[in-house]
Amino acid sequence: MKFALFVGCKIPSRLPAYEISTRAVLGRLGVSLVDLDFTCCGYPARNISRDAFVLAAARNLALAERAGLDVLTPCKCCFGNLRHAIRFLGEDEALRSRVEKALATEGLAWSGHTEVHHLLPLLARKVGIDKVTASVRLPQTGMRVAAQYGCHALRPSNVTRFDNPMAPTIFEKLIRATGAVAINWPRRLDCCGDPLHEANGPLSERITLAKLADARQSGATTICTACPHCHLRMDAVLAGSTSASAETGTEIKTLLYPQLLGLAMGLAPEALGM
Amino acid sequence: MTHTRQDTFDVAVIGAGMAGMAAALFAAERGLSCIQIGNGGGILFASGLLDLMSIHPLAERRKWGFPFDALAALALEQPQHPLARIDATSVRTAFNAFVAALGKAGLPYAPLGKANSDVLTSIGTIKPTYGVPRSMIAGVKALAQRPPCLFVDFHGLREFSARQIVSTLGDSWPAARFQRLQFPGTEAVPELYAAHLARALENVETRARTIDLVKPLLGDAQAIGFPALLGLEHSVEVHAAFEAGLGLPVFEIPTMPTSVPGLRLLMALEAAVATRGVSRRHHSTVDSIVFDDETATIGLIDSPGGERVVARTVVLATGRFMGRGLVADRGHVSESIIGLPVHQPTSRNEWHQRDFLDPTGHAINRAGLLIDDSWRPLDAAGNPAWPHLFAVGSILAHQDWMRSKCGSGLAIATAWAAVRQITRQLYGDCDKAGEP
Amino acid sequence: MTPALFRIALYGSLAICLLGLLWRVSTWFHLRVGPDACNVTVFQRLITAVRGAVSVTFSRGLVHVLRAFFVDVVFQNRLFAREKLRWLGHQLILTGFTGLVLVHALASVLAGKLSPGYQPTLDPYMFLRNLAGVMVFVGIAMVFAGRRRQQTGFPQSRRPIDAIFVALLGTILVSGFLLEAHKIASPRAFYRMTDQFIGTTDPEELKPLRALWASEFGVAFDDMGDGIEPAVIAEGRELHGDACASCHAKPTSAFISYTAAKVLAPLSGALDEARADTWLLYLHLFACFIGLALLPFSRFFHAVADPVSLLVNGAAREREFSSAGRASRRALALDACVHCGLCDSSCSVGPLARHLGNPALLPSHKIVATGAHARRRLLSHGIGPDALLVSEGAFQCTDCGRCTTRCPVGLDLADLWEAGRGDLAIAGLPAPSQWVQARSAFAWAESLDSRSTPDAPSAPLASDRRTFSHCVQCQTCTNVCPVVAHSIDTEHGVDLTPQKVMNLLRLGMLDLTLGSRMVWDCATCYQCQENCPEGVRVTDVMCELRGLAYHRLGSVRNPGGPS
Amino acid sequence: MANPSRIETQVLIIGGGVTGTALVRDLALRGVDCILVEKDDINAGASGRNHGLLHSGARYVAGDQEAAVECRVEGEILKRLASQTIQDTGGFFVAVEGDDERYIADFPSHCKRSGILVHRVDVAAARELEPALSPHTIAVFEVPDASIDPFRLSLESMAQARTLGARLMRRSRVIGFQREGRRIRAVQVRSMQLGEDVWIEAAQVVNAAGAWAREVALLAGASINMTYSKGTLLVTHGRLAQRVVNRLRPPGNADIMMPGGTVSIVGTTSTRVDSLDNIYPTTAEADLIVDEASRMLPALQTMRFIRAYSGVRPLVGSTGVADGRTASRGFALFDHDVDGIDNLATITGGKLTTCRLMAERAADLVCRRLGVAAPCLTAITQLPVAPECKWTEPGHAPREWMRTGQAETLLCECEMVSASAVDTIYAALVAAGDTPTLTDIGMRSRVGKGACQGAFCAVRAVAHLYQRGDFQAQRGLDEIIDFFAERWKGQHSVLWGEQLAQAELMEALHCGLFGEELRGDDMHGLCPPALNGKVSP
Repeated sequence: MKFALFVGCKIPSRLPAYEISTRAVLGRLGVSLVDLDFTCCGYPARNISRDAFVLAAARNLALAERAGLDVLTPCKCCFGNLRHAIRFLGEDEALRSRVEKALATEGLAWSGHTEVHHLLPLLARKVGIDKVTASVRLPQTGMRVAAQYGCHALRPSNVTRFDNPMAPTIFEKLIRATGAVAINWPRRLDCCGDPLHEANGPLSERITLAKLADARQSGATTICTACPHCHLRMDAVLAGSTSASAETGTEIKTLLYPQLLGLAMGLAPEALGM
Repeated sequence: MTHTRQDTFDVAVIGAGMAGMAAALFAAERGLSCIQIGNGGGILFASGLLDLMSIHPLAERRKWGFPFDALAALALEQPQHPLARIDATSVRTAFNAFVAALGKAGLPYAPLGKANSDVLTSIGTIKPTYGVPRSMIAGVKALAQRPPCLFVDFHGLREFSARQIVSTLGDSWPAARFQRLQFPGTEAVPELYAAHLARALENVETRARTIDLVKPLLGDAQAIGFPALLGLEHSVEVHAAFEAGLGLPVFEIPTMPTSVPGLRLLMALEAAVATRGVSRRHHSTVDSIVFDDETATIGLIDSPGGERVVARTVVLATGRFMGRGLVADRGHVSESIIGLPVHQPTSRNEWHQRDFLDPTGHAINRAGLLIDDSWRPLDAAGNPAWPHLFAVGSILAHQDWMRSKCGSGLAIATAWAAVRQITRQLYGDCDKAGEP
Repeated sequence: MTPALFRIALYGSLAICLLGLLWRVSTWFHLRVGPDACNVTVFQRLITAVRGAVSVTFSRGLVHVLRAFFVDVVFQNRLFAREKLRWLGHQLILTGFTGLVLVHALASVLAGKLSPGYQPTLDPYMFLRNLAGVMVFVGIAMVFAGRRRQQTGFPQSRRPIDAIFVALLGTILVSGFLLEAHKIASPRAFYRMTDQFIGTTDPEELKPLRALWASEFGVAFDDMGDGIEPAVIAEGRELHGDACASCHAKPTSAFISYTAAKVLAPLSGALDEARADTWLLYLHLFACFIGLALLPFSRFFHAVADPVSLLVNGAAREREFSSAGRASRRALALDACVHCGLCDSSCSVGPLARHLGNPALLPSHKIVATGAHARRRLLSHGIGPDALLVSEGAFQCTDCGRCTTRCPVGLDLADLWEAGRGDLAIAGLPAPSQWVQARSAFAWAESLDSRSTPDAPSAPLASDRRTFSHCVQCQTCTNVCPVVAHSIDTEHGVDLTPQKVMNLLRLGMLDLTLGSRMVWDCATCYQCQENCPEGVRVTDVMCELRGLAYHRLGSVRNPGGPS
Repeated sequence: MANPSRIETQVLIIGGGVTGTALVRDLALRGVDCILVEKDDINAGASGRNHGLLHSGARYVAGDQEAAVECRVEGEILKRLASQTIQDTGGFFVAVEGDDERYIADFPSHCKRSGILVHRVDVAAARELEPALSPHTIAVFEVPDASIDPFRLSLESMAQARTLGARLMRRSRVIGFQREGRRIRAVQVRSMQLGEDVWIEAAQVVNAAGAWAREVALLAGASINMTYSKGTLLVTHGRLAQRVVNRLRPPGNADIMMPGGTVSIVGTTSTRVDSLDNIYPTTAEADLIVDEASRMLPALQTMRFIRAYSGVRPLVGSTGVADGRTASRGFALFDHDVDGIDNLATITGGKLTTCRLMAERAADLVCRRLGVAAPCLTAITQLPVAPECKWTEPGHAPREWMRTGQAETLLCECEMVSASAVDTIYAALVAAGDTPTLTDIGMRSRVGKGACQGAFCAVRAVAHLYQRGDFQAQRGLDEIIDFFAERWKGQHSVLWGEQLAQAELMEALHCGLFGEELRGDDMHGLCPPALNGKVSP
């Protein structure tokens, strides 16, 4: 299996450990990754220009197509956004021709065949839970893990085709594959609060805190993430609010899924960016 | 690079209302591989109450205390009614299986007995129903006995007035009192939404604060009614905490859609099918179904690149107009996916009565698909449209579930019967799960 | 040239250069970039810098600084890692320029002291000077070629003074070579020398020497016939050995100048007549002086700022700076940027910049804008179209940090952008979500046409009545909205629920939605869209509304702006 | 009924439509003491069941120049003096392929003759302005049509009259006249709500009962030659165009599309009817309107319709004419002295646009008889804005709600009507001595007029009124049922497509869950007791 790795913007600058750990575990699982000259997935432009956002995404898809590869991204925002762009291109002829014209100025073209995968479904379906389970050397037994699904991968499900958006199981399966306990927590499908951080900080924080409180109340010791936005957001709020943890007295930390898997595979923490 | 899914499923259920969910659930429980297409819109509008049958015949508005008696009467008087095609044992089995699955998914129901229960609604009317969520059962008892009772509501919850309920009940329940409270932390919010409060109550602290608000108001009350918002995903825990905290039976009163019990039902059913390995496709429009001798290929649009699903049998559980299983233009009602013939009044002029509440009901509500004894929809010639195509739920003709109060019963029982038929057809007399 | 004039010009330009350098360096301590920079005084910044320098000098940090000096400054390791061609160009320029300064400009003070027999017309100096000149030339060409290779679709950010400076550099090089070439070929220069060192200018008397210099030293006598006999040349060589050889090597080692002299030979008489040696010298010197004076004001000041910046980075490897330190470092970064454009070519939003037609998204343009804003030039006439483009650029940045990683001089650009956004926000150009929410939805609506409708290309869903015609008013969208759920008042929380936004659109009241908090506070979590039983694409519509709001409210806010 | 109470007044006006309310205002402004009795509610008849089109007059230029000029003049007066009730949308007259070329060619000169500003618009430019226009459009003229809110007009007229001392008796039906020679001595009026009678002794009686004018006149012993023409209109879900769009042809079926604020109103039909009972839109009429109007505006074929309504036009002096449409749209003022009654007049017929003029003529007659010399002031006096009357305007409620900072709850989501709007209306009705119903509130606001047709907002409004203590016992349930009965009349003929799904949801909620159809006469009024025994086969 070979994919073009799309790390997006947040991971290299703010969460390099995610890339490091992703490469480490995929390497172990025989998935090879190719680096292309990708640019922004287009998400930020979605707020100002539909055309610009779709074009930015399409350009990356075109690069992947030129290389003859499907795209794999560990970022759920990039994942959702690239898939959205594909949908919009599919349903809006006029948009598609505008985008094709713009791509042609760079000598690029996209015929619509590039698939975009996120890390988790790739592990669960393409690699397979069994193979993931088989790669585990040091089962993380005793670790009580809350899966943080992340909105842009889960919804809208007809665009992302990630898992059942109402009752997803994929993340818990992958967590259990590492030997850890996947706990059930009511707010596991909720927004992490990150997208409205800039627009409305206090509201964003309330949303994040509600999630964290819920995870704690449900007995989680670790929140497992698979999106840089969720991860950074929860880290930031955890770091900033001692009161939140004081409420229930339990400590909670965040962990990226490939780090959890990597630890279970017996990789050194340093090799996972920890 | 496009990967077209080519797994062949035993069953493809189109529709994710109550009937579609029941079909997927029963299929999975019988060991059939199943894919389910459609979003759970219909269930969102559910009240949480599982009706089986209580009004028959409509014109007489005759209300039945025992649903199976009503079904027996129906079987005699309206043999074309879909529920008249199923024996009582199967209906009972189907209901028990459905309720058990819900209980396992965190949404327990009161044990199913023989009789219907009367449930108080949010506008003060009384609704007869069969399956009552455990969170509402204390209300059934209270309504029957009418002890001193406190009805509580919250500022900003627009659809629910405890005062209205108490006032409407009037002299018939003199010991009923009402109290409006400010939900903790919502002082500056003019409008509140039940689902938000339900989730807020899942937080231990908010829950405790709310209970503390109610405690001083109990007086001589022997039961307390709340709008149905005591928790969403962890409603069992929230309800138990309220009963423990207040020391009295606590019951929920069903509210209008989108109601929390509807959301709970949706979540529980989605979880139930997900844990049973049913593949789900939400918000997918079925573009085409191509039947050949052995399989049906279902084309889905609305997702990037589209998708094809291949299945050996297809269950049409697409509902009526709300679910868009049926669509109507000015002239005709049609079946939306395959274009099956729809049994219907001859002209639009006859679709509806001039009086909305006309006791005989609107003729269009009895329009729908005609089926054979194996739950297969018929083509124009009166033969099964395709040997492996089945139809269940409210899309079927000759029923008026809203007036008969048989919506859930229709969905659950027809789904159960159709899935049994499918299993036999695919795996012979002894089904895959070994059940005869 | 009279020594007096020369001195006046030299010292004058030196003085300007020094004052300029001082002024430029002082900006590192008083230019304010970033809101946190406003909280520290110039004095604090100076103290911090001095304290830092001292503490590094007397600690293990010195090792890092030295390492930075050799690896980053001298070897230009970062550039080497990224662009070999430009690295080579830079190294050529640096070496060549240093060579020119050492063996040519400062020859009399440096080489003359180190090597007593120094003569500019002797090897290896003659050769080295040519070599150095060629290196600078080739280096510049390589740098230009390197820049040309990475087109971003926009012209490079450029100031007139930089063009002038490049022209001066060219003038210096060309005039230098021409002057040398002319001197080689000039009979007049030959006679001036014989007059001075042999005591005669008689052509006949000097015939052997002339024969030698014409055939081997390239002097272009116009009265020398063909067919010079070898015996005469041999005689000339003897004479040369006595009188000239101590000062003059064969000019063939001045490979460029000699070649040029050959080309110029036919004109040398005329050039002699025109006193070319004098004006070429003047040109050369004045170009040098002007260049010297201009240096601090051009982008080539980076030659000073870069090493400082690299050394500072080397000194503080963990990049833990106090706010005073950060403030100075950002000001320094403005000068240290070489405008090489490497950042632009790696910019994650580069394709967006092209599509939006806004170069201000690109780092090299952003740094210019940041500098302009720090120098109070960006908003000197209020919020104009340029400022709005700059603001768009600032807030479209994804903070991917690639520019920082790619920067050959190691500038912490990410920090600069964050600071710049802070400054823009203070100056009235905050992020769109912020400026939209500064007014209430109703206040915005009052300045919009109440009959305005969405336009189909940018808002295909919002403009299509079918998007909402399925809505049955069930409120599911609102019931599952986390943003509504966590709003505890309408002043700081959302003002409209998702359902109300959809209803307003259906009612044809777009104007009331665009400035609403809901539109911008939407977490785009897609709960509403996923849960809508009727398939209304609520979140997709919200995104479209943001785009409409950005442009329409933008043009209300800044009439005549680019929106 | 023993000793019914007696009330005295100078003028009794029968009928609270646009004419009756304009008349009561006119008389009140002249200082005349009046009572207006209305058997149902303000504008319950044809006054509330029309397009709400303030005619420029262009529609009548070819057939009835007098009416055209009247419309133009009256339209200008209303635009000036009652601007709050009017949206000056402008109007297009649009011809499509196959329409009468001659009619098109003559149209501008006809308009000019009637003094109506008209100018031809390039078809492409018109389609740019109104993209919904058919691609088969062949000619477009622009005229100064406007939309008028007849509810607000009548309510504010009545409100002003009331401040000047006039009285309104709603739900009060005239059941008899007491004659004394050639004079009517008293009029017997029965309150439909209380079932009590009163005798009103008035010096002058004006019959402004619209389509019911003949019945009223008969009760008094007078006769009017009058026919009825039923007209049906459809309401779309969302607004289709910015301007009034008229079909450029002799008046026919479904040739007007009105932008009614947040919706569009399309119609009408014209059918002769003999009785005023059972007037509701039929499916055939709905189909006719969709098919015919979609020739101008093709989108109507796929548009969602949320409601239909029918009104009856009273056509006077045209018994011999089969089609109501060619009968005169002009009004008639009958002085019933020919019938032997000196103090009764009937004013009927006419158009919404000319209601003020009709009132002026009737008031002139009444004042002459009363010997009141005060001149008519309605052509020069502004119609004052009444705060409780502004909620009928589509889009006003959301704008007002947002202006005041979204600080209160909305009871109606479709049309975004706030609780305080309902409170204001309720308080105003109570202040006038009424017992407001949900239907009254619906008439005076947009509650129930949106997509859900009351399914959700009726529940919220009732809960709100209980919470305020306004409703007690089972009144809320009765109100909801009455409200739906009223709404349903307009709905069932347009139930296809999405609105059918909406209606299904309404039934699922109100019958499936609330069981309103089971409401019976037992103790709770809920439903008969359950049968608990086995059925015998």
